[in-house]
Amino acid sequence: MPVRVQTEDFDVGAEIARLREGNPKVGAVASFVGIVRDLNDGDAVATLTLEHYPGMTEKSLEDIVAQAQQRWDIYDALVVHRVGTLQPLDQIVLVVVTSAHRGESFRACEFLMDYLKTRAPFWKKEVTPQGSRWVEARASDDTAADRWS
Amino acid sequence: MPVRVQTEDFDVGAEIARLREGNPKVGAVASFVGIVRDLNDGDAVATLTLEHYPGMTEKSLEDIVAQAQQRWDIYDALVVHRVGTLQPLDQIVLVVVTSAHRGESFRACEFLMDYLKTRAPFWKKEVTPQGSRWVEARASDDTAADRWS
Amino acid sequence: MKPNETHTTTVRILYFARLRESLGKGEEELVLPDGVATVGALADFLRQRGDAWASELGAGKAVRVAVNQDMASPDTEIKGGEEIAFFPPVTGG
Amino acid sequence: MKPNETHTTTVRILYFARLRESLGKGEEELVLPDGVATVGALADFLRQRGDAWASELGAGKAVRVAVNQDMASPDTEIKGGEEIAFFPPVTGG
Repeated sequence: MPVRVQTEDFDVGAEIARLREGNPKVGAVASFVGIVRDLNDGDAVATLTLEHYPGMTEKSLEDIVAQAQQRWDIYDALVVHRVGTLQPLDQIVLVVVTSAHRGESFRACEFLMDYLKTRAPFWKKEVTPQGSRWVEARASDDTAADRWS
Repeated sequence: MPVRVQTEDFDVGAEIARLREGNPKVGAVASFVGIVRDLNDGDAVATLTLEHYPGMTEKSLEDIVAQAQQRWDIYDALVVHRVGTLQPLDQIVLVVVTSAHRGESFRACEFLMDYLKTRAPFWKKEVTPQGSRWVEARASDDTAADRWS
Repeated sequence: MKPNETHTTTVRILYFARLRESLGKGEEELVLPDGVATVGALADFLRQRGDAWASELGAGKAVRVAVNQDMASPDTEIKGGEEIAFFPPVTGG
Repeated sequence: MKPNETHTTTVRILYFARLRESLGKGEEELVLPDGVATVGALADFLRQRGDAWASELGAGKAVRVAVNQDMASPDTEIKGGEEIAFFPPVTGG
């Protein structure tokens, strides 16, 4: 399964190793890890809670992975996204892509992150000294995703 | 030290964890792993031997990292490159970049790989069923590096 | 779900994130009122409940809708039996 | 290295990869011949050794040169005391 939504943390090294295991045609692995920062929009962040839409979230991530597979000459792709309550320094999301040459895995990895950010149903709520608030969607994320269309 | 040239293998997960350790401003980690493939230019590859220019190689890698630091708003960058004799499935090179937002670490990571490929003194020799041969430089790598100038 | 659910005029409505909190519920079953045959008409109907419903689903609020877990638009038809979700723009990753 | 090395007319020449193998040596010390004051002139001098030297450093061969570990061109001046490296286009990563 190229897609997982889970509350547990993930092991980046183990996930990369598993994705390319036994495929000697893989010459390139691009990966991305998203992490909770202690500051967002100028306010200290104590915790970040991620909500998703069970069923649709997995479906939309699988669809995004399938699009990447169609657009680039890649071998495998993995998306792991955590939900629940996290703290600064915690890992949120992992995207890994394998390919023969580096250009394809870089492109596909960034595409997966851009599409995931704007299309997969996840929502973030932050707890700050000013109380808790739902994170607003960013126009810059829409711009990033629009590059691929 | 953001740059290491070594014969030993590296642990991707541990390197990523170390690079971002204790910096709660890091929201994004982009990384790339290059791996020995069992096939190159149509021929089976039994082993790949990497030679470098001790002193100049480290210096040129440090210079490339410094350029990335100047061009993008990133926190830290790491380059680990192996030398000596490797086999298919072995890891060759690791590049990791940390930043607040994902665009910067993706850009800098790809820049580091493109520049490393065309500017850092490393040379590859392959052993194939046709005997051993020095790998030829690729025009596509020059093209990739030229994007950044 | 009942096997004949697609032939009823009942829909299952889900609310996520800010909407779930403001509306005070995460899901409900609703018998489609007469004349409600699109996502847009359903939103109009829900807005008539007033208060948070009027403001959260009102003009100027960015609300996304999915029908049977596919992104939908106000024109998307609904016949009954669907799972319909209302949520704010996504902020994952 | 001797402290006064930069005042001699000796250079240390390094050869890497295919060049090291073809030329049969990885390094040598050379007293700069009269009139050899640039990288290009040094390459001309080495080519006169004939055989592999003529072909590996000859026209049509892509050879890179570094002086004191910085990339150099045929015009780069040398005075003695430098570390000069000849190597093929790089293929790392």
